[in-house]
Amino acid sequence: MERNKLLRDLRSSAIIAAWFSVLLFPLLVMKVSVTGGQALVRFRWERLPAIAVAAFVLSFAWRRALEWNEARGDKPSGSGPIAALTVKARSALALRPIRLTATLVLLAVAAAYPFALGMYHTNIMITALIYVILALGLNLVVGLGGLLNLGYAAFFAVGAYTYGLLWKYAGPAFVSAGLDPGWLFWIALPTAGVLAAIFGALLSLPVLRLRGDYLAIITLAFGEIVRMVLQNSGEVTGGATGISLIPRPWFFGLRLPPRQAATYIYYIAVALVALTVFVVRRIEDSRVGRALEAMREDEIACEAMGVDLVRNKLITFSLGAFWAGIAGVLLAAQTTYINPDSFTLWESITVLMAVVIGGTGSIPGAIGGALLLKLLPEYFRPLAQYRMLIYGIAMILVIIFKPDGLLPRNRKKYTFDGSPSAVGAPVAAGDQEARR
Amino acid sequence: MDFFLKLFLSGTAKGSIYALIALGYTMVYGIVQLINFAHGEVYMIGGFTALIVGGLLFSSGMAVPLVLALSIASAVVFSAAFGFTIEKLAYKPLRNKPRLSALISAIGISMILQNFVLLAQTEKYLSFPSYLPELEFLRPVREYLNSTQFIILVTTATIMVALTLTIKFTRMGKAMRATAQDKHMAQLVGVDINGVISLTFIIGSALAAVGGVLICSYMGQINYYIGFVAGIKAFVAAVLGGIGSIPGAVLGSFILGWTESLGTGYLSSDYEDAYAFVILILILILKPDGILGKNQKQKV
Amino acid sequence: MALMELRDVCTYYGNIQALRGISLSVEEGEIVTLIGANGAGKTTTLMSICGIAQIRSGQVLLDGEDISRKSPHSIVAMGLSQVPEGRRIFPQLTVLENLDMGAFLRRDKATVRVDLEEVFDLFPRLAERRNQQGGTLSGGEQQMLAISRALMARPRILLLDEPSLGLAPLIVQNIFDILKRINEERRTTVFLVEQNANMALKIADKGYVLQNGSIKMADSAERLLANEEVRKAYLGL
Amino acid sequence: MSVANPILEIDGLSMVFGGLRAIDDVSLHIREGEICALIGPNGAGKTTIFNCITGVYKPTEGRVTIRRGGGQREAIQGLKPNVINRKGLARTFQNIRLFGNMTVLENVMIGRHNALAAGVIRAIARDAATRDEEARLIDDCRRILVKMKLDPFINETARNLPYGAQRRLEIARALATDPFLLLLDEPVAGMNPHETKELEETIDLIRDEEKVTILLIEHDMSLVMNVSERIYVLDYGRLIAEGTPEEIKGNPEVIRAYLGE
Amino acid sequence: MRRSMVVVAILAVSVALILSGCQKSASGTIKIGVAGAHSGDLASYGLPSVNAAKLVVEAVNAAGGIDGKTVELFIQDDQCKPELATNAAAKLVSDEVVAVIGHICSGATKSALGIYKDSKIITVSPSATTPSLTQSGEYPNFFRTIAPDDAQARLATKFIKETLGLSSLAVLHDKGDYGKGFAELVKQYAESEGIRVVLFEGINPGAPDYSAVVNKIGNSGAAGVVWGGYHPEASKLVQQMKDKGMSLPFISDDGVKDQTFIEVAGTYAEGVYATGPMDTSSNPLAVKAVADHKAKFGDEPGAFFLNAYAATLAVVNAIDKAGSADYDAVVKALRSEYVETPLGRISFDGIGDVIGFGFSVFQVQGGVYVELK
Repeated sequence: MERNKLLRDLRSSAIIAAWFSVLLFPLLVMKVSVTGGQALVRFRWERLPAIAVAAFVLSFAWRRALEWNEARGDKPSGSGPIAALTVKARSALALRPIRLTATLVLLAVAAAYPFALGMYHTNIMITALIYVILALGLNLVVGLGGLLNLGYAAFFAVGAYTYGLLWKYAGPAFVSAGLDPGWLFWIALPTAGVLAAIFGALLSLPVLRLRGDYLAIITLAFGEIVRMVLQNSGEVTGGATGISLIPRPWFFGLRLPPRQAATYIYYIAVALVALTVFVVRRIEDSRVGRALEAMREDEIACEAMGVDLVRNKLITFSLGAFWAGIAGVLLAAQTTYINPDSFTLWESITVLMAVVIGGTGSIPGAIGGALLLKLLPEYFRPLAQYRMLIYGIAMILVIIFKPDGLLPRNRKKYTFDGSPSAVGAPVAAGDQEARR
Repeated sequence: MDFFLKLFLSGTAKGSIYALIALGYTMVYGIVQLINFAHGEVYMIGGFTALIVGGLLFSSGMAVPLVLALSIASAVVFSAAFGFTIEKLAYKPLRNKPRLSALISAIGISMILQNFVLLAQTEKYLSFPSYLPELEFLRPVREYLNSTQFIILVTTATIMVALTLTIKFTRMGKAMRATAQDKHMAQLVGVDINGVISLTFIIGSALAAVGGVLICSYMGQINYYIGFVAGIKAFVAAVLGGIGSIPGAVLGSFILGWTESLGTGYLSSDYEDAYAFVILILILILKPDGILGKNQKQKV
Repeated sequence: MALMELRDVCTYYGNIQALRGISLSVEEGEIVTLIGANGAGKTTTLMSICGIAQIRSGQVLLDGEDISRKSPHSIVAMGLSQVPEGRRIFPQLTVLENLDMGAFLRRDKATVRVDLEEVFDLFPRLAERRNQQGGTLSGGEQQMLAISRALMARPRILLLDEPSLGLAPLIVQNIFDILKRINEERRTTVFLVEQNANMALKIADKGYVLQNGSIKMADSAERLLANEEVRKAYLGL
Repeated sequence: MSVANPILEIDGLSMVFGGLRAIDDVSLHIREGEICALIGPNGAGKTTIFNCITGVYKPTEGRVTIRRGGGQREAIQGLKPNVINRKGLARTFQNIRLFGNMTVLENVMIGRHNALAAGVIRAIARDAATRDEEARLIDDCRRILVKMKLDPFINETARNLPYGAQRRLEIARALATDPFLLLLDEPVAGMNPHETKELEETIDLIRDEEKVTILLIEHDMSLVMNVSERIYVLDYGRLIAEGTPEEIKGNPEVIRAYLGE
Repeated sequence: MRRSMVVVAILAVSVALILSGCQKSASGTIKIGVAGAHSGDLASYGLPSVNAAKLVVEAVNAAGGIDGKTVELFIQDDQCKPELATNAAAKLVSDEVVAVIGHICSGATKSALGIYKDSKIITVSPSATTPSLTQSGEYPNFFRTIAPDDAQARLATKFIKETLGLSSLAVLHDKGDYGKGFAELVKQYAESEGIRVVLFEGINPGAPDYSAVVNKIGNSGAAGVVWGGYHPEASKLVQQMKDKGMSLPFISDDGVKDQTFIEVAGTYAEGVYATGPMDTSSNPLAVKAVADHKAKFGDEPGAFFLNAYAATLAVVNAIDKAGSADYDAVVKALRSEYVETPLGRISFDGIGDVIGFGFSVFQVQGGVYVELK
């Protein structure tokens, strides 16, 4: 039986190897160049056996992996060594001293990071942390509210441009008044959040009736329109040229060299991430958060329970946008230069991928997803031109083998002694009838 | 008036370009409710295959019409094979998983294909030789509509009619409609839904390949990145017309083409995309399921 | 030889076991009913038979041939037709097109037309609404359409999943009468999964009681109707 | 037939969908504290009436008025569902519509949405009043869950509940909104006789202890005849009969259109 | 109590910041960074410079390196995105490079310069043409082997006025930093020269069809078309203009002065004017560089190849002449020493712009760009 299966697998791998050899032949073995309007084709025969062998091996591995994935099923929590470990970790974290120690250790690691790893790593960590804030914000919209938003980069842009424009227009006044323009950062931070939230509310109004893919496309349109406006209103925003020499945040009037500036911005970013996590967690576990989630689950039932959907959607978009605005200011401060190219559809997609790959609706997921998505390509740098290819492959692997995300949400459990607790009995096996 | 006519016709031509890609998009969406982000890439691969095969044949001294036919045919075959393979590898394992997962997988495929072609071929723009015939009868009016535009327009119309008829009247079309509405039930009446879904991807990708060859001929150039922009536009067009609806995709594409063209002509091309998006937003606000989309109102 | 037989079938969802070794048999021409509470595994049993739920161990035999590894469409092609839970009409197809879909695998156009007339005879209501979209029918009409659609495949065995669910008493009565008629007139074998044990056992020859994924009782329908335990648990008496 | 001060009164209600009259000039009323049933063949328009009452549909013609706790009579037709819910009408759905990925407790918590006041700012600040509110919320939900015998399941994901428990959870969630009138759409569909019996008792309990008036749609005649005091029968969008269970059982028109035999 | 906590905190952070600034000492090789778009849609502008740097460094190392030290390349991709450019820059800083060849796009260059400037790293871009990079005086560490946009815009306008004698223009651009910058400058200079600009618009790069805007050009009555942007759109524009029977002179910038443009546009390219770096292709060094590229990479080099080649040569030469990799010495050498490059004998002026190499006007004649003297 096992032997037969092996033979069968080997045979189908051979077929697949042949299939890929043919499929990839024109693009991988032949190479075209055009001179004088004439397409010339060169053959690279040496690649053919490589394709065949690779396809054979990979298809064999792929089939085994899929089978394993299928058999693994959607295990309920509380079985398997890893799950047991996480349960243990969770129950340990429920204890106050342990939680406190863990937080302190985490803080210490975060604080030591720039010294241990130097400027480059600090810098990419800042970028990653900016995306963590973005992902946490988008997670409120997509994960909690269930509203697919492909125009999230627009709010990011609102934030960055709030700081940029403040600098451009209020900066000279600051300088002539003898004030450090770095102060503008601290003014821009709350302003950008609020402005982005207002933009979010404005966007939510026309899209109240839309859901799913239609909502996705309309938010996409909104995002692109914002970018186009930034690009075309050159007199105000600098257009495609952007705004440069944006000051780094004020630090006791010192003009920090880049290394120290990076460390400083890094600490600000860490603090903002902590703030975001704190706020998002509180929202999630509140009357507002539950209403958002109910809206995601079933709009009709939600409304029938007395929840005002209009208000709910307004809150969702504004809350999500707020964090994008904050992240935008941070971006402007880090790069000291902004132009509309940083706020393309691709940016929105990246953030969405971070949320989904991390685990839709899960705070650790959003953090993990964003870190992974932003750090991975940076560590692929040595692979130069291959990195985007590998990145794409990695993403597909994650999503196929972990479709609910790497760190799916762990729902809060309650006991009826009045106080909520983080641990509960393992979930009993539920109804087994197929419900789709 | 003459100016308007010119703009209208160039909008029509542009619309039919969008439509060629949007048709495959909407078809795949209609059956599996997946925003196939990689569709634009399949179109790009179709173009490249035609360029390579065409170059090979042409240098071997074959007659131009035959080169044209064979390179289109090979583009169709290889793109279809790509579509089929992509579905099996990246979408099928996610069929019963959250819809967002499949969307992410599609984006991943799009990245892989772009970078694959970038690495396997070239990052440069390549000239795309036009093997399309110059139609004599259009010579006097070529200020308004040239041969390639005309051929694209006719092809789009033909494909739309053929697809609509296929779906309406053939056995396979029935199987597709049933699969689109209820996969589970379609299986229970004996439809091989894996076959239907594969076929959908094959047809959609083949259409993309036809689009790839024609549009690249029209633009006169090709590059590994052309699929992304075209894919987004086609997606917008398909949604505008009501995603899942075949005439809707064509209508949506034309509306997009006209809007962009007239907007450019009478206002400014600075905001060309913005006109399209504003129209999209307006239409979706008035009609949340697109112009010809089916009303998806839930039953309570 | 039984027309359809399940031998020790086990089915899992992920790693939750839904069926724990089910064995049952249906003879040609019989009406057999499977009754049980919600969550007992009734729907899973049907899904396992027609190949939509993958069974992990055991066999499903149709005419003695093991079909447990076959794909759903080839199982349908072997003469097994199902009326699923919740009717699952194709909402945007008309009544006629829905019926046409039922005959999807049949190539004999002429006899299909004859069968269509027969079905319209059985359910005159459907004839009146032949060009109406399936989604606009009332619940009762949808159930009639679902049964007719399954019949259009000319099945040797007809599987029904809770046909009485959410229907008015008069319509339930009507539907069970017709099932009986189909069985008698066309000699179609019927395998009926029901919650409404009273109605089901009244028309059935044989019954099985399913509980927590395994068969608790198997007997002739009359005897089950008279059984104290069954009366208490499933008939509400 | 007109009664002094019904708590819900429907007057000349009609609903037209694309030329089709789904409900045709229906008038009915519910008195305080009664259990009333609405029966009729599939497609007769029962659920449409529910949808018109609860704001899912805007009726084409007619008035729906309520009167709560001896106060003023007010018209509610055409208001939004959440507004109507706030006025004290709660419902369940024919095909269960729970918040499937949320836990049982969270489902009930949503029901109490309007009993709480914390907005975004207070949720973030989590001041003493908000913490109090949350504690009270859990108490309230516990009371309801115990009553509906759902307390063993509190942390269970709603989607994974046994079928009967899902039906009960829908009722619990509706009760959590503090309604004076509860509309149940086929509460026992898909339940076995044993479960039906249990729910029958629960419905009585809700009426007696919670002082909630109940209007229900049901095909299961054992339930309808056992619990309801008055029954309305609908056929093709029109009322064809009204009366006590005894009267309805004997009504020849109802037998012809609906009951059979 | 409170206040003392704050003081302690401030002290702690300050110490931390100072600590993080401590630099490690340099090692035995000379490190040069190459940064630009190596993936994404602008890769075709970035990858040639990588090849150029590789060729130069290979030759230098084969000849024994600089003062016996070998040269090592560090290649970083920024996809032309500002935020990735800062990361790439940070990476190069931590790799302790002496100089960077790059970046490619002006936007990315600006954001990276913020880091290079403070870290005292010389930056020589082969392609960033935004005037402000040198003219603002903000970046003393910045040099480029290409002339700024205002120079070519001025040249283009002069050519339009004096040689072509056009009285009205349609000016189009791709809305990008570079293209729009050029277009705006042409508009400004043209208007001051008394040429009417009857149409000034941005078009979407990458779109399949520009027939609407071509119709609009026809309708505007312009006597010539100026395009600010790159060659893919330019070739579509000239093709669609000719298809509609329009034969207006088409004048563009060095984004179009690229053999690929002629390859792609084919016969439609005939007669197109473009300003671009002077033709140095007959320069023996250029001939050799191109031949080396063909030998090593198998095809024709792409855009800005020679500029990057020259930039690398200039850096290597300056380090050699300075006798060390010390920032001030190398900067001084760059400004004072002339070096033979494929672009000719070049040096840099006080603000970092190239001397000895400028723009000319070219026209496509018989499938090649011919310099109009």
